[in-house]
Amino acid sequence: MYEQIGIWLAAFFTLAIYSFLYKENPVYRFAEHVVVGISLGYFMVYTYNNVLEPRLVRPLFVEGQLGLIPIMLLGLLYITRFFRSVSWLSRYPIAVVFGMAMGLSFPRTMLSMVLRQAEATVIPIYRTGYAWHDVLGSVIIIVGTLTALIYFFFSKPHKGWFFGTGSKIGIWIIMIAFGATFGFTVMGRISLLIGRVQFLLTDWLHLIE
Amino acid sequence: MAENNSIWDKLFNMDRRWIFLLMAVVVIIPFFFKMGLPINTTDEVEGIYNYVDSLEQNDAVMIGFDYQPGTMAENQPMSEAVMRHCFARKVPVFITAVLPLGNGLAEEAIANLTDPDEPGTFQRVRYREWHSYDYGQDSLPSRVTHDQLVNLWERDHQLREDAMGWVFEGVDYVILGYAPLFHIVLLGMGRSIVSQYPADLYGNPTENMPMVKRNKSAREVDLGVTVAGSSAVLWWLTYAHESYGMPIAFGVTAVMATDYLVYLQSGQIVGQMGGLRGAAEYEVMLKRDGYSIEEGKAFRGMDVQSIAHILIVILIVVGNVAYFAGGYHRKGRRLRAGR
Amino acid sequence: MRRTIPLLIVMVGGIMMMIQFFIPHQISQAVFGLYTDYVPVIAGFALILGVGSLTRVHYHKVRRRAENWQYSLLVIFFLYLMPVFGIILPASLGGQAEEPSVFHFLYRWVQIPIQSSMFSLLAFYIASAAFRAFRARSAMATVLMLAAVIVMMGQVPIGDYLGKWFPALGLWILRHPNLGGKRAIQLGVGFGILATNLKIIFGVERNWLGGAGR
Amino acid sequence: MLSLRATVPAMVLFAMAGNVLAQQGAGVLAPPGEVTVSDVPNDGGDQLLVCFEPSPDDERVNSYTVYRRMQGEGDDAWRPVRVLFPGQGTSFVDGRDPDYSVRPGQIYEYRVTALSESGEATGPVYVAEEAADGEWFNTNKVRILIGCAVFLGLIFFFFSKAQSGDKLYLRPIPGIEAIDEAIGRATEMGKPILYIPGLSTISDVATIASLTILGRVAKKVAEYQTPIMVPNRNPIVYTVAEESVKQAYLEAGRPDSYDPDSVFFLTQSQFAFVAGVNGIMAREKPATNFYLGMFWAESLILAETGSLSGAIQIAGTDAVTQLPFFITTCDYTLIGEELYAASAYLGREPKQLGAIKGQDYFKALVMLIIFGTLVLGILDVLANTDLVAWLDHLVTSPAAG
Repeated sequence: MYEQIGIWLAAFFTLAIYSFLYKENPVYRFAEHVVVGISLGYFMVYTYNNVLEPRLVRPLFVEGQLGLIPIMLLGLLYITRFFRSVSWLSRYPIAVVFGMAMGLSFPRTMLSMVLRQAEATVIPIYRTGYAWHDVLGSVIIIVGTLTALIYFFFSKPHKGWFFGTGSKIGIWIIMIAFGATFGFTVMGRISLLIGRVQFLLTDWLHLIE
Repeated sequence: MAENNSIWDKLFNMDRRWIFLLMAVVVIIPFFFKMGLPINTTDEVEGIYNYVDSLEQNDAVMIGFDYQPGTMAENQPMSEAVMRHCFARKVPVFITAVLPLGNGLAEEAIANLTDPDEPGTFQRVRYREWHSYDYGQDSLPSRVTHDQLVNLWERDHQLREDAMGWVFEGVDYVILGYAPLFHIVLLGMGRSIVSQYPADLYGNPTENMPMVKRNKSAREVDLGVTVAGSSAVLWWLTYAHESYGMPIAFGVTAVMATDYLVYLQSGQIVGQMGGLRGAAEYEVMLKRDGYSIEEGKAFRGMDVQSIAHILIVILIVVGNVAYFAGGYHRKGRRLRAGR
Repeated sequence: MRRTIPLLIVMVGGIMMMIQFFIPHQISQAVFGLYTDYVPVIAGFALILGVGSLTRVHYHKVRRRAENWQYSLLVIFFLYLMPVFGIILPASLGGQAEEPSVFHFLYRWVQIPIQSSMFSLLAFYIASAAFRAFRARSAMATVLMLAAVIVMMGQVPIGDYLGKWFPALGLWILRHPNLGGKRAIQLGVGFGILATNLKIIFGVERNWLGGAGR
Repeated sequence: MLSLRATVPAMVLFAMAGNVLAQQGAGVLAPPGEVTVSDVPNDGGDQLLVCFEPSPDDERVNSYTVYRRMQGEGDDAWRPVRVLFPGQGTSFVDGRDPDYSVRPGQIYEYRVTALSESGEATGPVYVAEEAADGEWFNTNKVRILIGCAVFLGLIFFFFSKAQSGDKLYLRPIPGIEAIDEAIGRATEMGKPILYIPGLSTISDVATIASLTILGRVAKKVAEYQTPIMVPNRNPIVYTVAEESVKQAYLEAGRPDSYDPDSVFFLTQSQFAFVAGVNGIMAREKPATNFYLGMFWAESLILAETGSLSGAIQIAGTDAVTQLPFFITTCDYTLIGEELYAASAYLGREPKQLGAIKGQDYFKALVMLIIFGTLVLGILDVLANTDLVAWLDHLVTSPAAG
């Protein structure tokens, strides 16, 4: 029963959103505002139930771990954000969370996003058993990365055989890469539409299995 | 020329809602004609599949539901496919989420895989049900394995006829759910899972769960699969893989797929599913090896996807032909055609 | 007090965690443990910011009877309806335990469909833009579109009917030239993150302080 | 790896029921052998590497349980620290289990029990001669430390250089010319300019970059007396944008021609914002559209509408997924880092410029490594050497454990 009501409700909202394709209208606006409220409300509930309750409220108020009081007070400082005269206090919890997160990120990002990527470009051009397109592939990975980096290098003008030619090759490589992104993005958006049509045709209208 | 231009002008200035309508028709009609076009599998997806296929009940997998409902059409089939694979191989699954919305999606995935009205699904037993059950003189081992529990449980319970097998909450899966600052949670789980998640989504204490007893920290988890519609996957890479060596696989939306192949080539991840196509490949392999009785939504969607791509390509070609034939490229542009 | 101490906290915390990474000793592990155990709890409170500012924006709209203020009322209503059904009164639809809760019902049948539909709107706009705006204006744009078409057709099963080499070519583009270009871009992103980390730790970038208490 | 071990053939061995069985009948399980314990390097002193020799009847064993007690404790102190199943090997790192943590400096004793269908067999007790010891530096992370230090050094070097007033060279970025040209065109046509500073928050790097460029554009606009429209989605970005446009009019010496309605807040919801901007484009027919900042799915809808209206469009973002759409629909696109560079170039804030320079030089190092790979790779093919493998070995950081 409830599932049936739910499906009809979902179908209504799906069509309400699609009505935007025809024209912006009150039904669309209704759906859009409903989702703004619900999604943040959902967030609120889950943060309380899954984080604050088991990790703060229960240990502090039920089990009596008083050491958590400073943590709670620090967290509550976020509220000061809404009172102009004391809003600077909200910077304290932000600073604690933010500063350490930045420090945490620095060496790890250096490793996983910079060093590992540089390492992965150090590959042999030819190994026994490589087909011609594999060799070409390795060369393109190495040259492609190098030249695309040259394109984004700002300390030298794009002139001469290294920086001039390099940046030209680089931009072509980047364009091919963007082409791949383009193709995949189109694919992704269509997949999402297919998902909705699948819902409408299967769960709502029962037109297909 | 002027006459010619007016035709193209009309074409370009026609109401775009006609094109919208065309698109709608193209994605609706093919649903009524099942083509079932074959899909070839690629190394990227086989990497994950073969990895999971090498695991068994003493290992463990962690799946991150790191997407929002918005990209559900692409991501949900991926997480369901990997989860089905794990359930069929009895590999315990830890479920986490970078966003609170992931919790609901995880619940929905479990519900789909254990739907009693569908053949080929699993029969679910909730934690409280089997944990507080009276097993007679046999006591329940605290680190009970899937097989041991099935033996005990089947004395009094019968598996549904068309089901693939049992799934016990707390032994075969646990929804740990969302926690804020998930990258720190990942790091913390490297020390202990219970410290980060004292209770699961339903408030059951995790420290009593056999699968948590057998895999106390994320170091003991053999594969992390992050299914995502955002760059949250990089958190897994940086904070789980590079910090304590958890093998990682990506399931990403098509929009992101091309960006993250670099991590496959660098050997930082074991495989990647990209978009609906990636999910469809996984479904094909599941069916091939008998883990499912038919392919899922992703595979069925790929037929429609084919037709829609053809439409887009035709539109691009016609649009450009018209653009150049109509001489628009010469008109009134003072800037040199840039990039 | 207002700026210096928060900036100092950021600097000390940042440098501490940076060094911590290289030190495996127990003391350093203990610092790290304290951080992973308690900071997520503090971060949980950040929710106040989101809920508070949304409430404020829409409350003002309603009070001023701004254009379309009725919709703002709707936002506030649903925003606070969720916690009522989720925390205070976790009631199920018909009162029985097996039935889904109102909270879950709203999520599953209202939020999921709206969000998924919103994202899928783009498929229509892509179709329209494909016809009217994606132009081979230059050699580079031409290359981009050519690669796009090959990759697009290579990804769908029907591409196989154009010849086996076709999907293979699509994959080759994906695995080699795409990889080279993307790696350079990703490296750039990496440098950007690193520089931002440092700029924030050492107080060069102070946007996070916000306008608060200026 | 240094590993000292001592064996204590304890009496316990014979007391164990499993072992008595083992000696009685054929086909009964033989106990596992020697246990070796060594300190794990680069840890906090809370881990020990424990290896044991498997039972001679390994193929029949269902699982091994490793027990541990502190030296000097009694028989009831044995705790099962780890269960290993077939395929999981016969070694593990003790101390990773949060329930059985290893104390630094403590000497432990170990014994292993094998379990099979026919019973269990326990091996002798071994005393570990090595205790867990914590280190002050993780030697596996030397390369990361070098990387971090070099990056830090470069950034600070250029910070100080920028502050001391040295002129830092940045190559000309073609996008900047295009921006000026586009403003000129709007002036000639007497039509307004539309500038969208992205849809993200102020904390986004792209938004900050965009706001800097907005200041420069607004100044030019003020000089030319061309109307400008800046719709906003984020309330905070809106206030900053308003501020910087006002400031630009002041700097251009025309504070009175500043129109307070030119910068405005549209709406926070994504698609309603798009609908609003599309409406503006249809009504006002701007000659030039700037889309600079962070964009998501809306990029395509905006750029399509703009391209149909015949406006010159200049885009710039670091959102890789949106760039292809901008490239195919706009006249000029600033790609990723070009946007940051353009902003640093136009903004002329010394430290931002310094940061760009620092990153650039680190980039040069990476380029050097890759160029080295190319050269050595060719050499490898020609001379049949193995130099790339050597370089790879040189730069690769050990994997995390």
